[in-house]
Amino acid sequence: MMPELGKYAGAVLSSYAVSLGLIAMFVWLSLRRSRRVKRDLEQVEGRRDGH
Amino acid sequence: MASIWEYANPVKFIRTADRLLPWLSGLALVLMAVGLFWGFFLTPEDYRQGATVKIIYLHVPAALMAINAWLMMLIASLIWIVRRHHVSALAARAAAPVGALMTVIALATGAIWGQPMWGTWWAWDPRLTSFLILFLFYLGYMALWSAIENDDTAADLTSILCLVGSVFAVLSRYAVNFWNQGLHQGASVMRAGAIAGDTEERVSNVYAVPLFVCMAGFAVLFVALVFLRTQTEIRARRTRALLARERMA
Amino acid sequence: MIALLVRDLRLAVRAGGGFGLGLAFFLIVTVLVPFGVGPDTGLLARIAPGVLWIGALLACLLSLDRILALDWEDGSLDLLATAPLPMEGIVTVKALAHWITTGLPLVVAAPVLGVLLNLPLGGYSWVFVSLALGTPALSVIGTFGAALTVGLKRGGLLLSLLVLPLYVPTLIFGAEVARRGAEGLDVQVPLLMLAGISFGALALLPFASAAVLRINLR
Amino acid sequence: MIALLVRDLRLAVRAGGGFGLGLAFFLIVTVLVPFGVGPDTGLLARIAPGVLWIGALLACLLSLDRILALDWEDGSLDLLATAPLPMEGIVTVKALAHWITTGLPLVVAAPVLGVLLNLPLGGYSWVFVSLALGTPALSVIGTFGAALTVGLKRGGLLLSLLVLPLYVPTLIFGAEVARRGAEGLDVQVPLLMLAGISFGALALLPFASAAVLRINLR
Amino acid sequence: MENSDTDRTLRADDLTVARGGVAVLEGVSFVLDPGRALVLRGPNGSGKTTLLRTIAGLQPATAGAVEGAGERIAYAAHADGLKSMLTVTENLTFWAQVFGFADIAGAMAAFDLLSLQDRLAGSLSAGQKRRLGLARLMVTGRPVWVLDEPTVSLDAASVALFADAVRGHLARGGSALMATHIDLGLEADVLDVTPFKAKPRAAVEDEAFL
Amino acid sequence: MENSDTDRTLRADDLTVARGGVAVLEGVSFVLDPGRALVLRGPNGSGKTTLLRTIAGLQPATAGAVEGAGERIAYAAHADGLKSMLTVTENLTFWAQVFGFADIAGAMAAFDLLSLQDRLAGSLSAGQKRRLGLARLMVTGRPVWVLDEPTVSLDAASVALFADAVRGHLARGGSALMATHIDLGLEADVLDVTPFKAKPRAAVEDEAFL
Ligand code: HEM
Ligand SMILES: Nc1ncnc2c1ncn2[C@@H]1O[C@H](COP(=O)(O)OP(=O)(O)OP(=O)(O)O)[C@@H](O)[C@H]1O
Ligand SMILES: Nc1ncnc2c1ncn2[C@@H]1O[C@H](COP(=O)(O)OP(=O)(O)OP(=O)(O)O)[C@@H](O)[C@H]1O
Ligand SMILES: [Mg+2]
Ligand SMILES: [Mg+2]
Repeated sequence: MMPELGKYAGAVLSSYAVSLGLIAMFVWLSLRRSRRVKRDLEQVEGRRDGH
Repeated sequence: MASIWEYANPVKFIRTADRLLPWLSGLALVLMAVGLFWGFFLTPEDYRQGATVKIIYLHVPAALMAINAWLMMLIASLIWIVRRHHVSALAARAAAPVGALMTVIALATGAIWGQPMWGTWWAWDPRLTSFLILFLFYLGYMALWSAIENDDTAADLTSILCLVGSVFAVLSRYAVNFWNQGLHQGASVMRAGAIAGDTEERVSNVYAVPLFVCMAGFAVLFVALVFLRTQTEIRARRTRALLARERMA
Repeated sequence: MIALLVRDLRLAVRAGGGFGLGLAFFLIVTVLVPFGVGPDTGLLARIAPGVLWIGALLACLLSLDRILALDWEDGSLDLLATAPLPMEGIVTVKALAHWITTGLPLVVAAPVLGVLLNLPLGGYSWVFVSLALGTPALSVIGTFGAALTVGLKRGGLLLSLLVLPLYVPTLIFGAEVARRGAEGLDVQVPLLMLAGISFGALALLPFASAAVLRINLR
Repeated sequence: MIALLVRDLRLAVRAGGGFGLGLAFFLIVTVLVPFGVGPDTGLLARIAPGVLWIGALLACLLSLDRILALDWEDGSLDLLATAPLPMEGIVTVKALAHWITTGLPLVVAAPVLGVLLNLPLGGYSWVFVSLALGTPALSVIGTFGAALTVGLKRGGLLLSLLVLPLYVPTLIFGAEVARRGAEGLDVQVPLLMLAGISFGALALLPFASAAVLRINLR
Repeated sequence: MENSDTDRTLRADDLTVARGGVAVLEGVSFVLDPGRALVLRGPNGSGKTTLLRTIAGLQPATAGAVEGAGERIAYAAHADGLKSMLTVTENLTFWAQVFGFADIAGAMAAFDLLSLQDRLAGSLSAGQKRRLGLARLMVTGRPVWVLDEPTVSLDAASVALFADAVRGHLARGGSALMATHIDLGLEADVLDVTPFKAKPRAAVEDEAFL
Repeated sequence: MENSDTDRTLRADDLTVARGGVAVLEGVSFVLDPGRALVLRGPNGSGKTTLLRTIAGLQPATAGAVEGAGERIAYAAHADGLKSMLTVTENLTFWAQVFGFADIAGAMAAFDLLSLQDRLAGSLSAGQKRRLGLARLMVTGRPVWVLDEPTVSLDAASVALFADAVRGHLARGGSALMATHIDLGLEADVLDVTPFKAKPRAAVEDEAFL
């Protein structure tokens, strides 16, 4: 299945690893921040509706 | 047909984004998976560049989106300055980190590619150099956003910085070009779309189709991320406003 | 307007932050370079025009935060904003004062410091010309950066981060003029570009700076 | 004491003047050098260790005025002086905070930036080691300079002027270690000298800084 | 043009002022005729400074309008805008030139600065600095003085000098709007800002988010 | 050690204080016993700030001696020493830690800061900042408060809070030395510094040149 990358295996694999890793991390960070902010907002809104 | 400015209403925007986000992220995932899989497993090696040609599926889409992200910020900034729609200012803010990410990916994959091709990680080629400068612009823009407390002041200032910065970015591009003629490929992807890849300078068709799929994938990913982050910024802003109101009570 | 210029110049001289210091910084950078890169004169001669330009640019950069921040801190800027002066005029005068106290001395001193770096003979006049044309742009662009960061306490480093990318075209063309001049090549194209950037910046940026300053004051 | 360190670090992070900016400045200087001296990679490789050292030094220099001046302006320094902390402790903690926020990130980033300047392969580890050894000295010496100029409004440039000569030995030996390392030569002698300077400065300068600060406060 | 002779009155109409994105005062209206002084009162943090800055044109009002302000206003804030490396005379002369005034002798005399005239402003005591800051008002030639706690750090004699200066200004047809916590020894109308405290809600610019 | 229990009195003996190389006050003597407050009075520029700085140990006296000062003094100047990027709680906690005190709740309550506790100090109004600056005194645990115009910018209610805080401090055996131009509503001894005005002559350090 794995294509033959020859002497360039390192370069190709590392660039895929770096790029996809960066994207994954960024997506994760964005999602985490999104969830946090959403939760904070709900908290504040809940407090407001509470009384 | 409702006016597009309706979406400048934060609540409306959040609702729309909520509805669109699953589709957008799904589409991005599919496009990227297909494009990258196709490119990585199903395309032959280039006779000159060997297997390294597979890096193109990450490098070129990222490079394109890095520039497009700045363009989008420029347009959003203009909209903020002219029509003062908060969503547009916040969208510009949300896009900056995504653009910076794309720039980093383009730089990193380029550097990794350069090692086998040019025998060096880095050369002061105009294309590479102007990307580095673009990265600096992103850094400054984000730093300014986070340094200013008042949201509207920050939006105003960063918009003007974005305008002035765009002018200087274009100037730098020419300056850098003049300064050093360089090793990097010319832009041939677009021509490759029109003509089948017969000359060696052009990206041949075998590579072009998966490349276009990847480009579409990156573009949709960008849009999805911007939607998500804009939503976050809107919610954060709303939280701040509510907290301020609470404090007053 | 003239009163403002006179005051700024007088303050620059009095406060010990004037003519002398930018120059001294420039001198020191020039002196440090051989310590950093080693004393090989051939190498130094090759990098001399570039080092002079970078030194001048950094000396400008370091003094940017004086342009507006002092006036902000002691409240003068608020008072100036309510005075019968157009904001565009204020920022232009401020940039001019900065250029007179920092840029001008650098222009004059650069050829002298060239000696320390074994600048080739043909280079002197071009270093002078390129700096004379380029430093006004540095001051005007710097004033824009200073106006952007004026409300921030010690925004010094942020200021550098914002301003440096904007300095790139000026630096490239300026250093190119100096380098080509030193090597005896044709300088016309970069010289024209440099002049274009300078005049463009002078004509347009004060409006941006004034807008930004108004936003920051409110 | 620890409270002071924590406060300073927290302020550095909050005030947007923290870790990021010194680093960004360093990056920018590194990027500007090729614009000045031209894109020839062979030339760049030769001057790379020196440029990295000078860049680190300037990034340190630019952030020095944050060490004490902010506390002076808002009156905290007066209050700290009357607090039950020894003045020597205060200046040491201040220098430490400066090193953590500025020196440390530079040390980590320098090898990465080496790539931009085509630093020869052997150079990376020695650039890292020399900066790790040298930047603490830069922070301590800089704190001394900051203490000397603390009363002066925006003494920024004067500060640079006073501190730069004091930085020269550190720079010479540090850059020498990096350069010899990059060229594969023996680094022992400059390395020992660099270590000596660092430890000497760490051991003695806090007393000088404290004395100077006491004089400046009265 | 607000500067016309027919309307030399400063008017605030249903003004809402905000700071840090939060409305602080709302529905503030007042009229200040030539020859009159108006003193703003209110506890700490009630929004006097914010109101004065808005009227001086340094920040926009979130609602309502100010008439007769703009170029007619001379503003003096908590900070004096003095250059510590210029002498007293130089500081004052500078502002006189900026406002197109030639004569600083009157201002110097009114605030008893003649004996200090060659001293650097940085070496003055707190009260002396304040006197210099107030003397600046007299060289602006502006009819409406907007003053934020003008008598901070002043001793009784200096407060009297200040009161005299204000009286002279009013007699010449000027007007004055001041925020203060202490008595100035002036006959003036008083406006307590406490009743105008804004209802707890975010400022207009944030309303889109609520 | 001045900190001993037998001598908890602050004593100034024939003090001469100078500023900018010029003697400002000379022959100042006073005694401040525990539980007492002493208010310095004098017109602007008479040298109160200079005297207080000398007693706080920030500058040396040109002649005479201060006893019972040093580590026993908590000083509050015109500038508050607040970090605008730290919150109210963080500012106060920092000073509490520096002085080895754990509890800031009392100080927060005494100066009515609880409702502001999470605000950045930079976004407070002038009077609110001042209250925070004064609250710092209560977390120093020092017996002698040396205060330079403490009530500047404070409204009547805050002045009362301050007076209460001082009274409490005196009741706990502390003492306070203050310079002020306005009435604090405190029962305190008054020392007018005007009679101690230095004869016009250069400071001691310059005498070699005369
Ligand atoms: C850090 C280094 C690099 C950066 C920042 C960079 C940047 C870019 C950019 C901005 C594009 C956009 C192309 C377009 O206009 O469509 C691009 C395309 C491309 N780059 Fe790079 N590049 C780098 C290194 C490299 C290296 C080392 C190689 C390989 C030898 C390479 C090969 C390509 C190719 C083949 C294209 C597609 C060109 C086309 O047909 O449009 N790049 N790069
Ligand atoms: N560098 C200097 N050279 C000469 N005189 C100076 C210098 N610095 C201060 N002075 C003078 O010393 C005197 C004492 O000032 P100080 O600040 O102690 O007065 P103060 O009593 O606190 O006044 P205020 O009530 O206005 O605060 C003032 O007359 C001041 O002008
Ligand atoms: N960034 C901010 N965020 C939230 N509230 C703020 C901000 N800046 C100021 N405020 C609040 O706005 C209110 C108005 O402040 P202002 O300075 O106008 O009061 P003031 O009446 O002048 O008080 P003082 O008498 O103490 O000078 C204060 O309660 C202050 O805490
Ligand atoms: Mg106020
Ligand atoms: Mg005083």
